[in-house]
Amino acid sequence: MIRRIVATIMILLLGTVLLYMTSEMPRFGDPANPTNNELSARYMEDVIEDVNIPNIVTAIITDYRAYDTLGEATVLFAAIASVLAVLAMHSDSGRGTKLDE
Amino acid sequence: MNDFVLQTVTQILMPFIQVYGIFVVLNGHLSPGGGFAGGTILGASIILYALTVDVKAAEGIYPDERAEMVESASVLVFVLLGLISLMMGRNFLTNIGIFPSPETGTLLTGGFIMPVTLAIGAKVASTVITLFTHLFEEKKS
Amino acid sequence: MAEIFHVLLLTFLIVCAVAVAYIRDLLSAVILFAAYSLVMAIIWQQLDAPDIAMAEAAIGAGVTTLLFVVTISKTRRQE
Amino acid sequence: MNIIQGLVDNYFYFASIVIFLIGMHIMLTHSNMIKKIMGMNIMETAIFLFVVSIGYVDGGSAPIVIEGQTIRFINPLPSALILTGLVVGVSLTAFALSLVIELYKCYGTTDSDEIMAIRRREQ
Amino acid sequence: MNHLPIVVICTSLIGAFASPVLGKGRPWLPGILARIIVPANAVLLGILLAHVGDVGVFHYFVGGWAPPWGIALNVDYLSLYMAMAIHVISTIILVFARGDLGHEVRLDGHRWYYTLFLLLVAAMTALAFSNDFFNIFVFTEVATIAACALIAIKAYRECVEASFKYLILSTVGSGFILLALALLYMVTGHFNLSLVAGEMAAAAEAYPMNIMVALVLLIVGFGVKSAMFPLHVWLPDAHSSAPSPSSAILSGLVVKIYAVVLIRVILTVFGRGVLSTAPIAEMLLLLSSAAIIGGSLFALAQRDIKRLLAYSTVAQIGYIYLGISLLSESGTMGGLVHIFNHALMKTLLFLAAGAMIHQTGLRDITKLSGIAKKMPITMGVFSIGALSMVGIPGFNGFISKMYLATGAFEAGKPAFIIVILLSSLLNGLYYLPIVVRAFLGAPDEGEVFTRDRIPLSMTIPLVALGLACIYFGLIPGPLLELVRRAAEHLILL
Repeated sequence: MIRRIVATIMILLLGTVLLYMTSEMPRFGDPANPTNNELSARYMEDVIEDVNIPNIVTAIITDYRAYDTLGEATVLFAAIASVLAVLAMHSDSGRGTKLDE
Repeated sequence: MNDFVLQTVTQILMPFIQVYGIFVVLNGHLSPGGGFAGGTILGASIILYALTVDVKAAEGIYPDERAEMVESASVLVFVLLGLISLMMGRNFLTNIGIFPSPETGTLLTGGFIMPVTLAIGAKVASTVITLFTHLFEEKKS
Repeated sequence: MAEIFHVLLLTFLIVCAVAVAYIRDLLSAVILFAAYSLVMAIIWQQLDAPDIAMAEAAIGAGVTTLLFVVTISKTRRQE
Repeated sequence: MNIIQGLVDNYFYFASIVIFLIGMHIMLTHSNMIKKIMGMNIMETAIFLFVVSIGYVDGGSAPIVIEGQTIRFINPLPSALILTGLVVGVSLTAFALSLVIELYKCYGTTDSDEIMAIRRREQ
Repeated sequence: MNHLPIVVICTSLIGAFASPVLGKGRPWLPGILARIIVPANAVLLGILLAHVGDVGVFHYFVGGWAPPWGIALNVDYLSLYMAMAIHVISTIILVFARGDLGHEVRLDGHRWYYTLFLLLVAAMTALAFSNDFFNIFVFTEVATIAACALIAIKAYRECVEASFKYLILSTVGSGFILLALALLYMVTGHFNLSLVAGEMAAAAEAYPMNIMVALVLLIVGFGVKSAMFPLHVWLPDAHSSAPSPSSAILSGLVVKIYAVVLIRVILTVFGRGVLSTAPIAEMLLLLSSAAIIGGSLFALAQRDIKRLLAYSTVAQIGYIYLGISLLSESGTMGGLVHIFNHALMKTLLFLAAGAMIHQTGLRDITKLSGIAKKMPITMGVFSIGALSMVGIPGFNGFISKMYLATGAFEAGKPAFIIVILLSSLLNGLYYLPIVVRAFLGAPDEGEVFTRDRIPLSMTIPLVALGLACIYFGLIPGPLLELVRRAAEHLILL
């Protein structure tokens, strides 16, 4: 019970800070935001020249930032390997045994 | 589940869902979608079949050994495509300039994007099915 | 007009999230979570990000819900 | 008043922060493990919503180039990254759920408090 | 030559991807593959280090796209130091695993074990080299999943529970990290670490809240993953219940790679300008002192040997953060050199404990009295590790403590020297009784220890680690030179 109250208070504190911060952020949807810089401009203007495909999002995930996508395929691989390993290892013997025996 | 209507509808719908999934994968670079969305749709179609018609039959379509092969092969293809550019003396995962890229707006455009999307699609579909069958059935391996 | 629609969708999201917290029947919570994911997909369509909208509709509402349902069928339904 | 005005202007950020907090609350205070994982998913999608709304531009359109047309697009980078993030989220969920199934077989419960109680009784 | 970092990461990944298929029906093959790949990569990293010595540090552009558009790898002395540490320690652990793993994981699980191990090594190496926020996030997730699975793969229910707790807390940490990098992207418009650092001054002027909150969220997020003091609750269960090779890599390397990423982010991205506006460094100093004292006190109360070692890790992570947050050159060097030294010592101690558990099945330190008669070599190297932990001159633990103390003095905060001395005393209080009892105590009734041999594949890594502890204690020169360059790079920015 105490744990729940402490967690709730911590989350309320965090929430106050985060919401206060939200009011000071760059305005939502404003074309003059810091994120709309030369970075996104290059993706939009040169995508045909650079990658030769019209879908900019696909161009980013499979070419500009393909290394991230490789990492992400690795996450999927890690997840499936983990699930198979855990389910296979616990399938029959050893289940429910305690550690110190 | 032994509902006749459900089974029939599923069997009629299956090919359409799969064709749509393949379409989403193949057209990922021209329209919204891509390996992730399309792969999930493909995987979901098999799961739908497993749930409504027969889990055992679905496993017959996609056995464990094949799943493990596809899992490993698809990621390996990704890494090896990256290493090809390394062999050609360019940086890892360099695309244009190494891989041919025909005119804009066609299916094969964009160098290695097509094979990469296919690999991701296969990987995601396979992962979804394997996760489902293993959590559902937990066979002995 | 679009703003009102957005606010409605966002309110629905918040209500869904709170409901997931308070419903003690896990299966109902999962179904609510699927609804939450679908609304999230609509919001992403509204934010002009169709790629994520498709992925979310397939992954969030489809696969994640399915995995939850399978897990609940293997374990206990009540919290 | 400034704060209220800021929150109203940034209503997408506001909503995603609220959902983030709700998700985290579910994750940290519920003892049922499946609920915890649901909270994890809600928290993650809230962050994804936050990131994607950073990329939104008023009057922008979906980032697909149409030949011969110059129109304003939304910022494509957050969308691309969140596509990756979604898959990471589902991987974590799947692994966590497989652990829950194993724990249910070992302890016969999906409640972490009950598992703690069982372990304390055994010691 | 410039491609070597990516080659190192890719060979580990290829090994991991191929292991499940190759190992089907041939459970010995993935182990051999891993034991070829990881040492070979260590050699490649040595070549890369020599190359960097010739041409200087550089950035590697993945996909040929320069930083704002693509992902850059940061090939500097810090990343090379970490990558070398990862590969050297992993090699030793892999050799040990050959003898030990059969007792901890069923034979048909070995292919999965080595798959996950290689994934973990690849992810940690990628994290060490990464110079892009989102890339860091993605590989953090790979490392988290692989680390959790390396715990849960042991067929005991405690392991599954510890793994689940670790996974849930890690996910909270990941959420914080993702939120923090979104906040940073929002005000700087970049994901690349160097470019974010370039925009930092202007952004801190215009949006101070965003920057501060992002900094705190990053510290909490990576703090959970690297078991910073009040956030360490998952560590004792996870590290003590895992298979011994897993415990060694988790305690020796995994918690530290997150610490290194956090250090790199704090010092190179935020820099002293932001750190001076709020008492972040002071908070870190207090937390790490609390970790050093608290972790040692908790360790003092343990009877399970692996649990004791796990709590000791909490204290040692405190040393690393203490050294960094002193913000002086010797302090940073002390923190960084302690990463490698502690990896050596803790790997040694966990592997020796694993060997003892493997031979006797005993985990309770009070029952281990007289065990040196049965396992003189194991207990001998365990003593080396214990003495090194305490910080006796001549062992490598002393070097890092000396630099930490000098750093505290340089920074004008001599109070922390007392913390270091006090913790050395506490370390002595819980490590030395084990050693004394093992060599001088008589075996319990009913426990008959006859002298027997552990497999050579377990003895060799233990002896190698023991010799390394002494070697780096007596001749720390080359290691310190490498660390000095890494620290200079961090401090100058």
